[in-house]
Amino acid sequence: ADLLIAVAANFTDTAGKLVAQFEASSGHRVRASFGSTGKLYAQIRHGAPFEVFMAADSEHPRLLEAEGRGVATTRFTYATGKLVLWSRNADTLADPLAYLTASGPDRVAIGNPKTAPYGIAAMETLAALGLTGPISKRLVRGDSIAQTFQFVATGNADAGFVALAQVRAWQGEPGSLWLVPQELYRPIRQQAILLHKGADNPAARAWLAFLASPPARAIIAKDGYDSGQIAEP
Amino acid sequence: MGPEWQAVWLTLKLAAVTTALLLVIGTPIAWWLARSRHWLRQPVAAVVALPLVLPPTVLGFYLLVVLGPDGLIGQLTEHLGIGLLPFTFEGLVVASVIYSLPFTVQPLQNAFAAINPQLLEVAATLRASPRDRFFSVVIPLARPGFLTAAVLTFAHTVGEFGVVLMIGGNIPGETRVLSVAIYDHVEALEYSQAHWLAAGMLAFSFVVLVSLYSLNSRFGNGVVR
Amino acid sequence: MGPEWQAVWLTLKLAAVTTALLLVIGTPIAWWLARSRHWLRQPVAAVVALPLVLPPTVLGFYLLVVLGPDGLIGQLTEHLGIGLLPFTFEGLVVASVIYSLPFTVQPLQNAFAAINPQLLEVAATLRASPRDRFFSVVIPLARPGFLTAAVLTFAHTVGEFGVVLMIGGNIPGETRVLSVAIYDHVEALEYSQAHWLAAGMLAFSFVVLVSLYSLNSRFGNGVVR
Amino acid sequence: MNTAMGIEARFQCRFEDFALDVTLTLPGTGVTALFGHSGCGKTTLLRCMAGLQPAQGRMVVNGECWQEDDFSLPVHRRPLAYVFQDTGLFPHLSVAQNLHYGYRRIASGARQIDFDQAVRWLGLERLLDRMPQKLSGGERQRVAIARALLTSPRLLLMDEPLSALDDASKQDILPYLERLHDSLSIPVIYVSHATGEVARLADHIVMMAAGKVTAQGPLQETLARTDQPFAGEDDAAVIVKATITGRDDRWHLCLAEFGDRQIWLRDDPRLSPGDPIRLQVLARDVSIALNRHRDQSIQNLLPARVEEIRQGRQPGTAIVRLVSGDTPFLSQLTSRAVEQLALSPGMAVWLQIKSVAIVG
Amino acid sequence: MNTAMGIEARFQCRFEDFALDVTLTLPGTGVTALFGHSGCGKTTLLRCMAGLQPAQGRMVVNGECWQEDDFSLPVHRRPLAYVFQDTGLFPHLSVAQNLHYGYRRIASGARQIDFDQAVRWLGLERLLDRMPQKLSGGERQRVAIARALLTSPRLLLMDEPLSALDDASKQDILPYLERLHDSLSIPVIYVSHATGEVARLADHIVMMAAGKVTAQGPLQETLARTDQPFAGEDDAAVIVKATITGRDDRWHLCLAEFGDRQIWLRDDPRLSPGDPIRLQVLARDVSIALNRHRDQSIQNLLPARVEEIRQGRQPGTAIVRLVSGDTPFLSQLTSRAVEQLALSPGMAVWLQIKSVAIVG
Ligand SMILES: Nc1ncnc2c1ncn2[C@@H]1O[C@H](COP(=O)(O)OP(=O)(O)OP(=O)(O)O)[C@@H](O)[C@H]1O
Ligand SMILES: Nc1ncnc2c1ncn2[C@@H]1O[C@H](COP(=O)(O)OP(=O)(O)OP(=O)(O)O)[C@@H](O)[C@H]1O
Ligand code: MOO
Ligand SMILES: [Mg+2]
Ligand SMILES: [Mg+2]
Repeated sequence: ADLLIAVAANFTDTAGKLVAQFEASSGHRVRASFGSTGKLYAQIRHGAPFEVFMAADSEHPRLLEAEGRGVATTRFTYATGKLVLWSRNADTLADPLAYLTASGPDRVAIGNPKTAPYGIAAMETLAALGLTGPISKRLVRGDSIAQTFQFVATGNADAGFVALAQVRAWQGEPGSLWLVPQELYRPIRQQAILLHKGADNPAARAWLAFLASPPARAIIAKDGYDSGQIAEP
Repeated sequence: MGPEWQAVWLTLKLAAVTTALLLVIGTPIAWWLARSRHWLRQPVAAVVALPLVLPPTVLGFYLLVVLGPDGLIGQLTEHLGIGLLPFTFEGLVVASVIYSLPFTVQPLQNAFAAINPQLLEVAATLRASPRDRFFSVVIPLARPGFLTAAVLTFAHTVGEFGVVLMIGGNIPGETRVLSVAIYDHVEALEYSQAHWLAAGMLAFSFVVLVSLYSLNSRFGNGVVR
Repeated sequence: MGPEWQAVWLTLKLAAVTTALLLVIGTPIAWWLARSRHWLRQPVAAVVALPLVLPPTVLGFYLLVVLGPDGLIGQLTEHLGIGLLPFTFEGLVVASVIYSLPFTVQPLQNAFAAINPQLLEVAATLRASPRDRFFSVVIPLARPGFLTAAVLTFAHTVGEFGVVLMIGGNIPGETRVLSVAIYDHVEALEYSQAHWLAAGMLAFSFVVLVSLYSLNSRFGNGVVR
Repeated sequence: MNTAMGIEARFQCRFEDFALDVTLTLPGTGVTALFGHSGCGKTTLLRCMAGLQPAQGRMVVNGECWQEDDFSLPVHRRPLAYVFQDTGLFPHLSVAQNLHYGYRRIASGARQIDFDQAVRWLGLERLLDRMPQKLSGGERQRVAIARALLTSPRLLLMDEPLSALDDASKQDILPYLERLHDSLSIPVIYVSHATGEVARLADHIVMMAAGKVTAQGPLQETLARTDQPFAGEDDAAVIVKATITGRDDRWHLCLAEFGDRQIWLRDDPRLSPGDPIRLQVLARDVSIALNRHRDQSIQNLLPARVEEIRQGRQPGTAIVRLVSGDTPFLSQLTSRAVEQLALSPGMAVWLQIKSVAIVG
Repeated sequence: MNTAMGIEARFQCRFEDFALDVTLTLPGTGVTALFGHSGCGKTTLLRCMAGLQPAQGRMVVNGECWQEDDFSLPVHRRPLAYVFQDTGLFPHLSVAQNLHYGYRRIASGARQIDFDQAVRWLGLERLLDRMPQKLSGGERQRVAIARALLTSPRLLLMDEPLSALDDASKQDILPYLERLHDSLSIPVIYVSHATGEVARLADHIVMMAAGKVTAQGPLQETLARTDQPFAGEDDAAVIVKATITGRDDRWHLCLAEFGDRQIWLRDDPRLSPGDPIRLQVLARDVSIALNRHRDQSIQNLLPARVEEIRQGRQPGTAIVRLVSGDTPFLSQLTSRAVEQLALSPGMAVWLQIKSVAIVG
């Protein structure tokens, strides 16, 4: 059967690989609509024909479940994002904390905490380090985590809080990287949920099952996500 | 048809349908705005320009609300058996028409206003009815305005993005137009694909525009006014 | 000043500066396009329209590349000691100027083309130099075109979003304009704030547009052409 | 002509500082000349008749009502043609397309004038492919006239249609307008400042001043009224309706008869014996002698009786009204001549009319 | 006048099926009339002179070179004024603003004509606040003339400036143009179809046909040439320069003398004894008698000698050239009259000239 899924933009690349694998093994056909989590959520609320939603956070799927648009008990974390501070420049992040504390004119990119879950994580990290005030003048905000990455990739920002998955996918010079310790931010649980439109579509359930299957989790892990716990309190 | 070609095809279809519809809808509005002395003239002109002021995603959001199942128009279309417009090609057309309206109306309005009213009087004495005068005098004389309107509308629909993404939902083969496809590539860090698509789009548009303009000035030789 | 007011102020400033600059830059381009018989005319006209075709975020991406430290213009501005343009107000202005160019040039070009060339000859015999003729004959007769150009440019800059988001980096008080602020609210599900801001923006724009149009038709009484 | 024939026009309209208020009854055939100073309302009146200028009033053309009370036929339904003062050619159409514009909007059965004919009459053969911007002033006027004629109108309104034409071009076009007048019997309302044109074409005259009609009537009567200055005294003239009775091929002259009088005029190959003809005799071309002097170049000497002597508008001039047979003539003289010849009403004199001074 | 005075104009340019090729030497003062059929290139020639129409050639005005080889003064640097055939009023400016447009671009020291004066001359007082769209055709022409005069030009180009005006309005304006001519001595090049206007204003004549000059010269000589049809034979005329020598207040006449001949003309209060004056005598107003007949209304009888008799262009007509004293005259007659009177060169005759036929 045909399946229409909504996927958070940061997962575009990985989702493509998963779909290919799934289609080959199951015979179902999957079409994916990419967008920012907030936009996809608004669309689902207003009648979008999506059958599965793969968000970049756990908040939006939880809301959908509470509103009755998602099928209860189908929500699970399909990936856990890992926040990194990345720079194109090889020595910038030799000492990441010193770099963040310094009051240079250079720009640090983060995702917009209003719209991008990785932005929230970045702000939590800065708060945990006690840098919210000093660094605020250096921050530029990308609308999505992809845009944040572009700021750094084009050299307009010296460094930025992006997703590990993005750095993995990056084909340019490796630069320098700081894997932000998990204690500094709440885990970025990217959750999926079966939507009512897809409740009766066997392909939808098959897809969700596939996401939790080892081959899928291998792909997800390879792209830089923790394939994390499956259940969620 | 590969997904990229699907997007190209969808984009051209959307832009062509939108442009055609808007020329049909915009022409009478522009004519009325150019000629009427009604007190509602200025307010209507302002309303026509308003879609420009809202950020596309925001406009898209409100269209989603209005056209969706809880919205007034959404309930109307459902009641009429048309179904809901968002996430369909028809929905994209409706959104693009609203969003691009000023690009059609403004150039036409100016072109109409610039026509010497005496020529319409002359045409009337030569037995041309108001409708006939419109087609035989106004439209040919406003040709540069029509060209500008069509170019701006078409190009803007091709490049338009926020509204389309919101109302269309980026569904491959149905509502994923080229601009969204390029966006997807950029989001997925597939920069080289994005470059190719963008370059192709630019080259194609350039060729189309140059031919259009040349055609216009070829035919336009006589019209100096 | 609260963050929303900052965004309002920044938006108005950006739109006003962009519109003013574009009228200055766009007028000679439009005049050349309207009057020249040069073979480059059609290609240049097409290039002017091209920014329309690219989705704003994509255009923004390329601008980011060109204006950034690896880009040609970026290296130039750094070399000149201006520094890099992205994430500055000046950068927003540059991006908006490029993005809104067709909205200024196209209406002006049509307005110029519609001017009876004999009137320029008459002015010449009355001792008006080419510059003088331009200011005393062309500009007054092209007034509706200037109005349209200014309205489209201003409104489009206000509503413009993708490019601004990309080049501006959403820095409160520096590059966070109203459209971005509304967008943030929508994305963050803060619908009521979004509604308020959008409604205020629409109401304000409506009032401004109606007054502008009324003013134009007041002064325009005499000009029928 | 039945009782419904004729044109009734009554209009009232006003601009800031101008008011039109006219009531006219014009013949349903022939040419009516509309005269008056610049700004007196001639164009405005034509526009009212065409329905282009909204006005209170009434307009009935040969029994068809075009306007009355609340009713007003839209312009394009009025079977009229209008030659505008400033031609109004369509800039986007070539000359041929301009001509076709009205022509093809007429049912082919209703066409009274052939396309090629009109082109020939107005000498437009070489201009058909030209765009209007590339025409000279006179060429534009000719195209506008041809375009109007091609709609085979039932009323023709012409606003100074020949003003940009030199005499020779006028001489080429006027015969066609005359023919139009003779063969199609379309009523024509003709605004012109050129008294020569009017005398040649018009049957009826309307004089306007400041939005009002000051005089109207048949050409002959109106012109022969010594109290009604005909657009300047130097152009005072009478029109004589005569019949061709003979020809002198050797001298290229022909003889025209009116009443029992005869007059020589320049021959015209189109004329043949029996043809009716209109002669314009300008008052300034008529001199008076007490005797018949044959030893002079003036060929036409007619016995006449002085009817009335009036002071001219210019000091030192006089307008004398005479009758030869039944036909009235005007002569413009100096007052000194009147005194020297001791002219007085009733006196018998000889009119001296230069034959070459007779037109048409 | 020094050697540099005068206007030299030589132009070559071509359109698809028209070519202009003229060489002119015109006096540096006075009015030159440009005549010719519609489409013969009059407007094109004026445009070349103004620098509006790019052309090969040379243009020197009273010693100032405006164009030569590769050099061409831009239009706005040429101190000329141009009254366009179709007025070209600025639609966005009121009448007053149109008038001011050129006026305020002239250094106030260089202004030779006062704003109010021009308004008065052309009767525009009531129209100053009006927009051009709301003017009648004749009103528009008057505004265009005033606007041109207000630039105090050193060369005035006028393309049928009075075509939309009735005779009375022309009579009102012509004296001012004459005064301009007399007091400012600006050279004027004047395109007109109205021979009366030309005879009254012009000193010099240029005849054009199909883009070429067919004749040029001083008015008097050119008009008296029997081979050079002056825009149609009916308008053939001579100009006589005379001096006022006396007045007859009773008859409102005045006496003008040229050579040892005298002629009566209609009085004009502006004239006083000793004034030089120009008289136009139309060939058609001159008749010939073998004897002097005093019992007729024609007042001016002059002895003359026949110089030359030519066949007229129209069959049956003749143009006779005569000399009275030193002054040439033309008379248009029928061939029959030539035969009847047995006119031949050298013969002594009497010219009969109607005094009222004399203008100017
Ligand atoms: N739209 C208008 N608004 C105000 N006044 C007008 C308008 N149109 C014409 N007039 C005035 O009305 C009067 C009559 O104008 P009209 O054009 O009928 O004159 P006309 O007799 O045709 O003159 P002409 O021989 O100069 O063409 C003029 O005084 C003119 O100034
Ligand atoms: N732009 C042009 N292109 C081609 N031919 C032209 C152009 N302008 C004028 N002509 C032709 O050149 C000739 C001369 O035109 P011009 O306007 O000089 O005539 P004119 O003597 O002023 O005539 P009129 O008395 O009718 O105004 C005409 O035959 C006209 O058709
Ligand atoms: O994938 Mo997101 O929701 O744009 O960070
Ligand atoms: Mg008029
Ligand atoms: Mg001309």
